Amino acid sequence: MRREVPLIITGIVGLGFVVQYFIPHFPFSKMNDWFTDWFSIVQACAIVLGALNLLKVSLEKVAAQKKDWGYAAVIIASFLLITIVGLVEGEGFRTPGTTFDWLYVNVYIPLSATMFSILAFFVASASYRAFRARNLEATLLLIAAFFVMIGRVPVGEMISGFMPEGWRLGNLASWIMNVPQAAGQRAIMIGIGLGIVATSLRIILGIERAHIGGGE
Amino acid sequence: MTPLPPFGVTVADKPNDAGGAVTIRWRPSPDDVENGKVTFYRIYRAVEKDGQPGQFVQIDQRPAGADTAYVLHDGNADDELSYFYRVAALKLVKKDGLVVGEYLAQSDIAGPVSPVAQWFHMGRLSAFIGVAFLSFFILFFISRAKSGRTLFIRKIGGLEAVDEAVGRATEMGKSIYYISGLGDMDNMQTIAAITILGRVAEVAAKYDTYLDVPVCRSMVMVTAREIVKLAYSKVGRPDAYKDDQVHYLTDDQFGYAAAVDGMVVREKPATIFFMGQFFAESLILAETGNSIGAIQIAGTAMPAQLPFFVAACDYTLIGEELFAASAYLSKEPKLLGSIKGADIGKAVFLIAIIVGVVFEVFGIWQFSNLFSVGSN
Amino acid sequence: MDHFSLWLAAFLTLGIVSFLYKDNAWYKISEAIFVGISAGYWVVSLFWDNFYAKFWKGVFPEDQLNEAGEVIQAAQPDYWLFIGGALGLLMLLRLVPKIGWMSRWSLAFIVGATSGLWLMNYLSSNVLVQIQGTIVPLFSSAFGTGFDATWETAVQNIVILVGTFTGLVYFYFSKEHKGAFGRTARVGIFFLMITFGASFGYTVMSRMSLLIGRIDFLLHDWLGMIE
Amino acid sequence: MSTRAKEIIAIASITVFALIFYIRKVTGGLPFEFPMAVTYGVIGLLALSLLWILILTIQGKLIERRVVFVYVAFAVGLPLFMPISQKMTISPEVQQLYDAVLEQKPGSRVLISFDYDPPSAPELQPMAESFIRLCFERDLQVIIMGLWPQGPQQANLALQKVLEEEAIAAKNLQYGVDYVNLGFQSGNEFVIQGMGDSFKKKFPTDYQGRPYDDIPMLSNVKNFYNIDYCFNLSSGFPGSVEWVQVAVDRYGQDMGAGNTAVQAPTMYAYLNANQLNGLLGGMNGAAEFEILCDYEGKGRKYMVSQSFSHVVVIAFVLIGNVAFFMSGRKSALNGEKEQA
Repeated sequence: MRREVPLIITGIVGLGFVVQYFIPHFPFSKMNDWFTDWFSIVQACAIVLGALNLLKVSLEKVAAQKKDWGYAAVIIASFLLITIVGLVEGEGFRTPGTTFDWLYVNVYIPLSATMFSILAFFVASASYRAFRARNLEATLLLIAAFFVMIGRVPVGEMISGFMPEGWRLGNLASWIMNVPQAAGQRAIMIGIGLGIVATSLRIILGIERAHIGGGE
Repeated sequence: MTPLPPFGVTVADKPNDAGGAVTIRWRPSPDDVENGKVTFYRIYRAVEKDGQPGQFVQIDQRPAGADTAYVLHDGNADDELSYFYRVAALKLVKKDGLVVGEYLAQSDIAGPVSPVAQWFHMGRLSAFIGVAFLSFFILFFISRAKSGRTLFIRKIGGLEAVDEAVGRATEMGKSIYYISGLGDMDNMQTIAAITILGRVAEVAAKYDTYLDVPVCRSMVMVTAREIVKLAYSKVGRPDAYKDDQVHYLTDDQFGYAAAVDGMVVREKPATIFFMGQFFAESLILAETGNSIGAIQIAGTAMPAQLPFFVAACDYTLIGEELFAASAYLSKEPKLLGSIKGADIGKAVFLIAIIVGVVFEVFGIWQFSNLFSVGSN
Repeated sequence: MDHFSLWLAAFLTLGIVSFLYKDNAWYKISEAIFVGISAGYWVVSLFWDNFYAKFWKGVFPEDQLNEAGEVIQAAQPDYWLFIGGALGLLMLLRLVPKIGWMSRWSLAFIVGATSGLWLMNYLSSNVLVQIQGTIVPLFSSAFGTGFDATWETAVQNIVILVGTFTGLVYFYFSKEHKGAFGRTARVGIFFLMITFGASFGYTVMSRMSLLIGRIDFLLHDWLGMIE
Repeated sequence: MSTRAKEIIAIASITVFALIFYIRKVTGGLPFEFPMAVTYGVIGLLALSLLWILILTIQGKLIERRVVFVYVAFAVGLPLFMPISQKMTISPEVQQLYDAVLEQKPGSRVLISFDYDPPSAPELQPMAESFIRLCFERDLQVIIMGLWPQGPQQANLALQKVLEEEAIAAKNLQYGVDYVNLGFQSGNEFVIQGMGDSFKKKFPTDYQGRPYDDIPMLSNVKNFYNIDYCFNLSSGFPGSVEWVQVAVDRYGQDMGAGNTAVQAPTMYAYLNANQLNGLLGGMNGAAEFEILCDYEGKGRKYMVSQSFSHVVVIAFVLIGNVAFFMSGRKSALNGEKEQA
């Protein structure tokens, strides 16, 4: 029961969602919409499990006074603060002027925007270290990156301003993006498509069954 | 002042849909020229009653200016009813930005028509043939593999290195991190990543190396626990598995990245796996892992993130390799059979591209239409 | 923004940036706040957006009233949502150790539906449409015009064809990359490398602009040093 | 000195430094701008220090990542003080988008989906502003929505900014008649899918809770068939890819997109296959579009910093390679890991 039922569910549901693609008639026309709704409901339920796990792990740290337990306490406090505020403030929690919105604008946004922006530094250090013309492949990678970088900024136009129209660095960058880049991208996309088809079929047929805790 | 009406109004059920839609076509009014009299077309609809149109009601208004023909889909129709339509050319007279006059010219009435739902989307016949044919090859090779024939699969660098990477962590007495990306369980990349996690967990359990799986989706946490637990018991070490090996941090992209970064620099794992769907956090994570000297194996089908993994990781699975990985690592004939099947599909598509291009060069276009996919 | 919120935002911004120097207390505090706040943010969002707005309001909708308080549209509860509710409930059974395995049903459903949906969507959008896009008359400027393309267009078409073809050969798993086949796959790798290089180069720009945005916050919004 | 003490001193000195400037700002101090001479001096200094890094690297001393970090910070920060501007050429895909909008007759309906959040705002916000402004200028009706929860908030910020502008304010545009913000809906690509059937089902009310049927401009809008042009601003998933797969491939919608530079390369494949008819990629696309629309936005201002930072990254790539070859291709630089 514990293994077979999930396998059968996966198979039947999977097949159903393949079939709906070809049938415009009700109820198949609605399956897509239903699944979205259902999935988002399951997501909302499941996050309870995650949140409880976060709290449990942090509380254990605080209780055992492990190294850095103070930070675990900060996690708990800030989690409870925003959750309680958001749940109390009700449906309109996002409206400007609410406490939730204040926390969002002054705590959440600066944190996530900054975390995102430190990528700029990592991009620079990765280029300094990793882009070496070690072999033919690495050289091609480097050259393509180089021309696109320089061609996409006005500096590139300045340097190559003497070249005839259509041969400047900006055009070269566009050409690389539109032609060889697009070709490589297309090969990757087709490959991914076929990989997904094969994986989906394995799952629907029940050959790949790890996700439901089933082995051989 | 009144423009000439549009003509040639035809109505028909919109094909390949769930019903409820009618397609209306008309040809432009002779006055619909540049700077001409017509500014808009108004479309009117009436419900059929005893074979005659009832009251006409405006259902839409479209700007004029198309070259040869207009098409409009009325998606508000009821399958139970029949409808009549007509289209009017409209001239608006404006003064100081305000409309001061409207001149309408009605077309002939077209109809009646009743929308119908279809049971098969004819425009998707090619997709149907495609999926049937791919499934056939995949099933064929799976069954062949079952009967015991060996299938050759070329070496995939990143996957050959899994044992070595786990072994290194064991030697150093450090842990392994497995990062399954930002996707949730409604994402095939995540599902692929989770199955790979199963194989990695087996190796880790065998070597008795601590495997830490910080996740950012609750459902992934639930699934990953099932899988890691199963892997541990498969190699006979169910006692070594602890639920908190797989733990949730936050659903937030950068909150998750900040937390994992902190964990990486504090605990300095020897090996880090990045498998699944990644976005901008890929380089934040991979560079931080690189800075502590960890061996890193990455795999994703996100084309935009691949270059970062290539730059900062030791091995990278590119696109399709991620989906082939679980089969490759399991070495199970049935799973390998599916890769072989997809490969045959690939070969056929490769041949089709060449044949198609040759046809096109000589002006035969029907072939490439075999690959067109109908829209709704 | 008032003084306190500006300083708070600046404090957290610099806290995260300090990680670049090395792991330190300032970063650890910012990180802990970030984890707590963001986890809570998602709990609240999912509760109101998904559970309340989708499920609750869908199953127990209210009649739509006009200003006079008359019903213009009677509520139509959507009972299909109960299936979603049931799947969610099954998921929550994880909390009860003895019957926690029942959450697999819900996972099985989700994984099955995802497989079915992705199978068809990717087959059509990623495979069929892209293959159709690759099949072009190499030497004509518009379809059916024979061999009148400029040499640039012809080169472009040929490069795209060769790149897509050889790139796909690289992804062919069931044959050793040796001989002519291996050389073709190698050309495919070259194209993949150009692709990676180009998208890396393109990305650099995006990453830098994020930093510009943050520096603009610190220097303009906070300290008023720049215009 | 203990680590803790060092950390406290560092934080304290940053605070003092910030306080000085903050008080200066609050008491009405004006922003700084370098005179031209200083500008050239700063550029010279930046170049000299790059040379120094090159020499160090050739000598086999791989500079620490933190030096790279400091360098990047200066290269991005200092140009914001400089009074210079740049010449730019317009890429064809940007021009294409602009033309596509121009082709729309006054009164056509444009759907704009805001699928991003504040971290991507530096790139996408300028695009949003100039695109909305162009629509208003051309008397197009604008319908706004978002697949990301924070998208519609970003839209409101852009609207606010555009509506304040004199030329636009003079048009006296009405909410609900000329533009509307439908708000956020969860469900990713399936929202788009559902919209193919009915907008109203996916967005029963607008951003402020006003019922769909109460909004005059939506009275004739049932689904994609009533939309003339679709524009999507996206920084990830769900975003342009999903819009193309569903709205374009399934419903035949005409569509253009504005993307972060990271996403843009993926979109070129769609641009080539004519699934998209216009694309703004990254800050560059934003700045070019601003030029086409003749709009003074942040895009062009940020472009100077952008150029500097590019030069720095390119310089680092070059330095790495020059050193790699001069040291006989086998120095410590040989792609080995550096510990930092």
